[in-house]
Amino acid sequence: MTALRAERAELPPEQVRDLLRQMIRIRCAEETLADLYAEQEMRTPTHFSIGQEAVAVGVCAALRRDDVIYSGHRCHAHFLAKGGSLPGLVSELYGREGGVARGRGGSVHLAQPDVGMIASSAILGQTIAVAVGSAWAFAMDRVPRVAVAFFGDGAVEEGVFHESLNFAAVRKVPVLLVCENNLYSTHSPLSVRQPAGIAIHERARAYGIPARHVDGNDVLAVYRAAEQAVAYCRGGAGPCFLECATYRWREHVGPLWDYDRGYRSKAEVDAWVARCPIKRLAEHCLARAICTADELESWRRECQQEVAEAVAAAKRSPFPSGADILQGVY
Amino acid sequence: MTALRAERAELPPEQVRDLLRQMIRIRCAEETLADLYAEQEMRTPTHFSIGQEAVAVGVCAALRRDDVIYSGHRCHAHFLAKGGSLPGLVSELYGREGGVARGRGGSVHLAQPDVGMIASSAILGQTIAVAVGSAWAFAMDRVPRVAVAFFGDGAVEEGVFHESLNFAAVRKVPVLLVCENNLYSTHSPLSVRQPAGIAIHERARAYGIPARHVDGNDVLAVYRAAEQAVAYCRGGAGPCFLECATYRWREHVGPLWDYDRGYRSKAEVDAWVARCPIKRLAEHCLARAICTADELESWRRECQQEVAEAVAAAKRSPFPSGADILQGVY
Amino acid sequence: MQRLTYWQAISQGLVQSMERDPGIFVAGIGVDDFKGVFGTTRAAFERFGAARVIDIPNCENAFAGIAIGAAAMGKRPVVVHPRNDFMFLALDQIINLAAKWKYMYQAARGVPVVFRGIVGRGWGQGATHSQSLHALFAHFPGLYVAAPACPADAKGLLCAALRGDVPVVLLEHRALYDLEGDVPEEPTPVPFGQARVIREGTDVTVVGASLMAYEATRAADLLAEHGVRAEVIDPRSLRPLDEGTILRSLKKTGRLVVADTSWARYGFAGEIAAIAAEGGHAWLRAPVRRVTPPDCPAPVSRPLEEAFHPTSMTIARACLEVLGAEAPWGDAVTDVQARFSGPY
Amino acid sequence: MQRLTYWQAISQGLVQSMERDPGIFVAGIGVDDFKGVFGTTRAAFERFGAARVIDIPNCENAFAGIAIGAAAMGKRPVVVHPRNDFMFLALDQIINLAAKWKYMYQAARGVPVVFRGIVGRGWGQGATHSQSLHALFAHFPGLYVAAPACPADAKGLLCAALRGDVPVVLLEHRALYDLEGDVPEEPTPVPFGQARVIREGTDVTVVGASLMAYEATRAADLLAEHGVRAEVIDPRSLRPLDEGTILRSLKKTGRLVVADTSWARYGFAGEIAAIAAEGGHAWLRAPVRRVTPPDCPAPVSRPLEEAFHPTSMTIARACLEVLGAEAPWGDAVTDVQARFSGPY
Ligand SMILES: Cc1ncc(C[n+]2csc(CCOP(=O)(O)OP(=O)(O)O)c2C)c(N)n1
Ligand SMILES: Cc1ncc(C[n+]2csc(CCOP(=O)(O)OP(=O)(O)O)c2C)c(N)n1
Ligand SMILES: [Mg+2]
Ligand SMILES: [Mg+2]
Repeated sequence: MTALRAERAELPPEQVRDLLRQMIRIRCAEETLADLYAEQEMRTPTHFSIGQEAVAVGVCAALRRDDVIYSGHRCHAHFLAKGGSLPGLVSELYGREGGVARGRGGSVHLAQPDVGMIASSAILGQTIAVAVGSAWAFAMDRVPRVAVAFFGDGAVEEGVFHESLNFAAVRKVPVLLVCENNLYSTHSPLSVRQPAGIAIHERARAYGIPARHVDGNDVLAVYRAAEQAVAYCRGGAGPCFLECATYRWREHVGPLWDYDRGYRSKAEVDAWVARCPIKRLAEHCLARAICTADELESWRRECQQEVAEAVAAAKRSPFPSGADILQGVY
Repeated sequence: MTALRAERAELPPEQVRDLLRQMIRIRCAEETLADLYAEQEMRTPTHFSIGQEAVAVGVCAALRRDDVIYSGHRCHAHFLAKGGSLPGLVSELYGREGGVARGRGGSVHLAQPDVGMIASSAILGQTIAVAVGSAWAFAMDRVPRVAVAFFGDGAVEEGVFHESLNFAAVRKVPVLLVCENNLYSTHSPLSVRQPAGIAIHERARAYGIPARHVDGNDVLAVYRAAEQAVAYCRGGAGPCFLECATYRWREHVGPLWDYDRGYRSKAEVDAWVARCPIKRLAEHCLARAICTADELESWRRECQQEVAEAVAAAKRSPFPSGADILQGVY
Repeated sequence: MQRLTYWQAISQGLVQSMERDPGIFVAGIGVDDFKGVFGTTRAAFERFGAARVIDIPNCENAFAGIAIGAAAMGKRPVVVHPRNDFMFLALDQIINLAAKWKYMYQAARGVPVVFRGIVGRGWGQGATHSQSLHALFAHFPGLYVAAPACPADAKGLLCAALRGDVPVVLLEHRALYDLEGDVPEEPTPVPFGQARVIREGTDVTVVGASLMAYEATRAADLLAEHGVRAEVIDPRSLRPLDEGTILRSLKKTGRLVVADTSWARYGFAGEIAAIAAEGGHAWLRAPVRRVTPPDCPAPVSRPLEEAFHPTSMTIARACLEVLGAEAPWGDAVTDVQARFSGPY
Repeated sequence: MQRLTYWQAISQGLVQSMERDPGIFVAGIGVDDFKGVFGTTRAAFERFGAARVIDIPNCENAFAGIAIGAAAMGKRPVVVHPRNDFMFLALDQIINLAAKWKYMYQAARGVPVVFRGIVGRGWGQGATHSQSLHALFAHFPGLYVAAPACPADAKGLLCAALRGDVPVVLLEHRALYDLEGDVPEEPTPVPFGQARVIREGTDVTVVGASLMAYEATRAADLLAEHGVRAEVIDPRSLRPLDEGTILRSLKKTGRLVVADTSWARYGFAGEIAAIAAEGGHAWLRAPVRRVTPPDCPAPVSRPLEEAFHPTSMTIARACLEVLGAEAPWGDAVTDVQARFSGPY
């Protein structure tokens, strides 16, 4: 599909540095939160994106501020990559008034409309349709905006995925469908869930939707593919589909490592950790002098600082009062 | 796909005669019912299969008695082709105790388990999943039985279609999926419902399911395709898919012609009437002396007689009593 | 005031609302066809064309989500289901997302999708085309749910739904489509959460939603001939629900009959009875009576359908029962469906 | 009798039933993984392997239909939903087909699928993972619906479900999973439609299903310390519903409090109140009280969760209210969830 030809043009160094910095920031935030999780102060089921940052960062870098994104249960990275407030996220996990949903939504219901993060949801596949609807609204109004749906390899099994793709294809709506194929849905491997020998993006092609496979741990590849796809959508040609191969490092829900629980091996996890998207881009940058080791280190420190402040702010932020429980229903 | 190679071997004349006779019988039954419909004694929304008989007859001829079928709202032809009782059908439409569902189900809820007609349903796409489940039960028990789902081109837009195909493909269940593509879903043409340029059966291929297109008004072609597909399923290789091109002559629901209502043209209807599956096979048979014109005429008369008797029996059959309304809930 | 049928009132309310607000569009299976959802979308299609009256594929679940996504970008989608029974397929999006959106995200604005679902009855439509899902929807906070019983309310509630920021489920009743009534010319909203007292009376309160408000009114007429003055209340909106009007009536009459198109258990009739048991206990002089379909799926055959659907007669009988009187008449009142000549 | 937790009782009932009947299989997302649906399917998987304990793709709607199709061929599928909130996606198949199958086709036999759905509560699970759908399911004729509140019933109702020919929805409560109780060794069915009187009492009747039966019992203990004798009734099965036991109790106590894990409007609590208003009017000496979550989606933050979920304290207070007394204690009783350390 011409819409999704792989191109090899180099990105400007500033942009590459920015991609790297963003991934570091998201990783740093999530690792800190994972560590703090054991304190039992964040009481909300949390699905960490650790290991999958390149997809969120690569795709969102190809978007404008007024483009919109939707996510599912594993939504921290998307939220942050689109410009969502870190203190707003952390306070939300701590259930405080300072949270983006004032402690009402929790980890799986992040939204910040002013930066184009419209909604995430804990019901598998649900927001795929919603993203299509937002994109359709853009098409109706003939405005050059794009909507993105992020979802996992498990969500594509839901009927809503297909109904949404069919509709998007019929109405040629400017939606970019981004599947993060991390090989598992909770603890179930793809082999018990989808037919062997046919990639997920083939399903999109069966609707005439341009679709391709991308190395989801290569942020530059993701960015390039997303840039083309977004241009295709924005141009009014219709929906596009990216299947990004990646891997979740931690347990499905919660902060722990779980390679000892039988459904995947330590060797498999290790192999993917070795393919860390951050390490990979960092090596690329160092090799090409796009950044220095010192810079890397200072970015990390800055992020740690930022996260620590967000955590402190969250802990200072008041809890909602039980008396306000009915606020915002209608 | 080797499972679905078109073959051109001739069928034994007896079998061809039987296919023709069955189509005539179904046509005759439905035309009579359509005529009687105006009497307002059949009070149940009825979707006639007139024009689409070849799919039902061709597929069911490839089945054994203990194979099972499922249908949707347009189910008369499937019911009769699988061996369902004609008086049982007619009495059901008349709302009598003699109906297959004792007047409780109506036209869209035909079932006769002893001949393998398990269920039809008025909810679009619903029984596709159910057929997959029955086929899965056969696979679990390692019995060489096959389940068939009949459904329209509109039903494939429903999410349940995809979830069902995915499951059938993963578990390699012996289900034959038969899509009767009659170009419309109520009054909506395919063009506003599905992306252009990609046939419905391509969607099945995206799950690795062998799939092909058949002329659904050529009962011999349908039979041959079904025979191969059923053998493939029965052999344990997994699901198969047939897209049968055909056409509904009458209005979506009800007994009338409706080419004057704007959504399709008289010319289109006429062209399809000219491609009548019964006329086509009758000409084939006459040309090859597989049957004579006299035989054809006598078959028609026999069928008319049979239908008239079924109608008379229905009118004699008692109405259910209001006092029995709770019978059979649990 | 003009006289319009229920379907004409919906059609007019839709066209007028679409004139006011260019963000409104109508979508659903066959909204643009010659039938135009029993006439209700035809005028809108002729007026605004395919850009705003949009035929869609068969995808109830996704389309509910698509409408939500459009609403989140500022649109006001009206999604039409020719039978509300098909909405089971869309419940996840409606209840797990639309209803919770504003609260769960503490959003500045809800997602104002209007879901129209039509309730079927009779003519052999059977078990999957004759259900009424109002109580199901109204159980969940975050939605508004209304079931108009007359042309003016059909228009007024639609107009109200198309102005607020709350996702709304409007359940229209097919058997009321040809009912005529006075309807304001203007697109005047009928506010959610205000019941309508259709008949004033002192002997017994009858609460019925949707078609049952109509049947209850006919029951009141019948009862009046025999000296019984029934007060008939149509809640109009099930969520929010106007408890006050019901309780005030109960205080006056001391007796309550509730009629519903859906089953008794865990349904609308139960809720109204519960309100009486909670807030009206002091006034309740007789056991509450629920008039609902028997506890079975809707059958097809005519005598069974007649046994299935509550009517003015069964309501009137129940009123006499709670009054301790005997029913003095035969099957005198004809069914609103009697004229109907199918298929549906 | 053995002591088992609620989850162990389910696990045992499942294994024993599968031993008796080779047609039973268990399917659902992750039923075969190391967690085994909070332990309930683990032993079955170890015992019967992947042929009968089957991990499936994410396809709630189709899979309900697939189970129906397997049941129509003589199987007895047990379909597990780790949260009953996901079952919105499966309602079409469950309500529009399974529930109506036997009636609509006048079939010799229903489709005996057992749908297990787990109700969540607390720990920030939020709006889409904390709902209780029992009233929704129980509104529709054709299903059996039960919500076991103790280990013995969790086992017994599952065993009963796996013998009849009726499609059954079993709603288990996650907060009860670690509750211990006496459980018969044998797979003895607990019949549907028989309530359990947990505590006998004469002052007030408290009806609560699922977790609320447990909370009501703790409320009764509290009340007993203050001389109030509450009778606690667990309906166990919501459909069929044992009205008789409730009415008999009401005759004795004259007062009714109903507690539910779901909202008041059009829910379980309303139905029980309605039964009192219909059949128990003569005995009802005080207004009925419903103890339910406030009318909003489930929030996440802890103080809001605490305000959201009814507890033994709120139930006890409601009892005192209908008795016209004042609550003499503070927040003395600890939450069954207090031990729980997430994520869920
Ligand atoms: C409708 C629905 N079914 C099941 C679940 C339970 N569930 C939550 S996350 C998840 C796995 C999703 O896998 P995938 O889409 O691949 O995303 P990943 O977790 O791998 O990022 C499941 C099954 C759910 N939340 N919603
Ligand atoms: C879930 C659902 N949505 C909508 C309908 C209304 N409906 C009944 S038949 C039909 C058209 C189906 O088209 P198709 O599957 O092509 O079958 P055909 O009528 O052409 O034989 C529709 C939309 C329904 N019955 N169920
Ligand atoms: Mg995954
Ligand atoms: Mg069709």
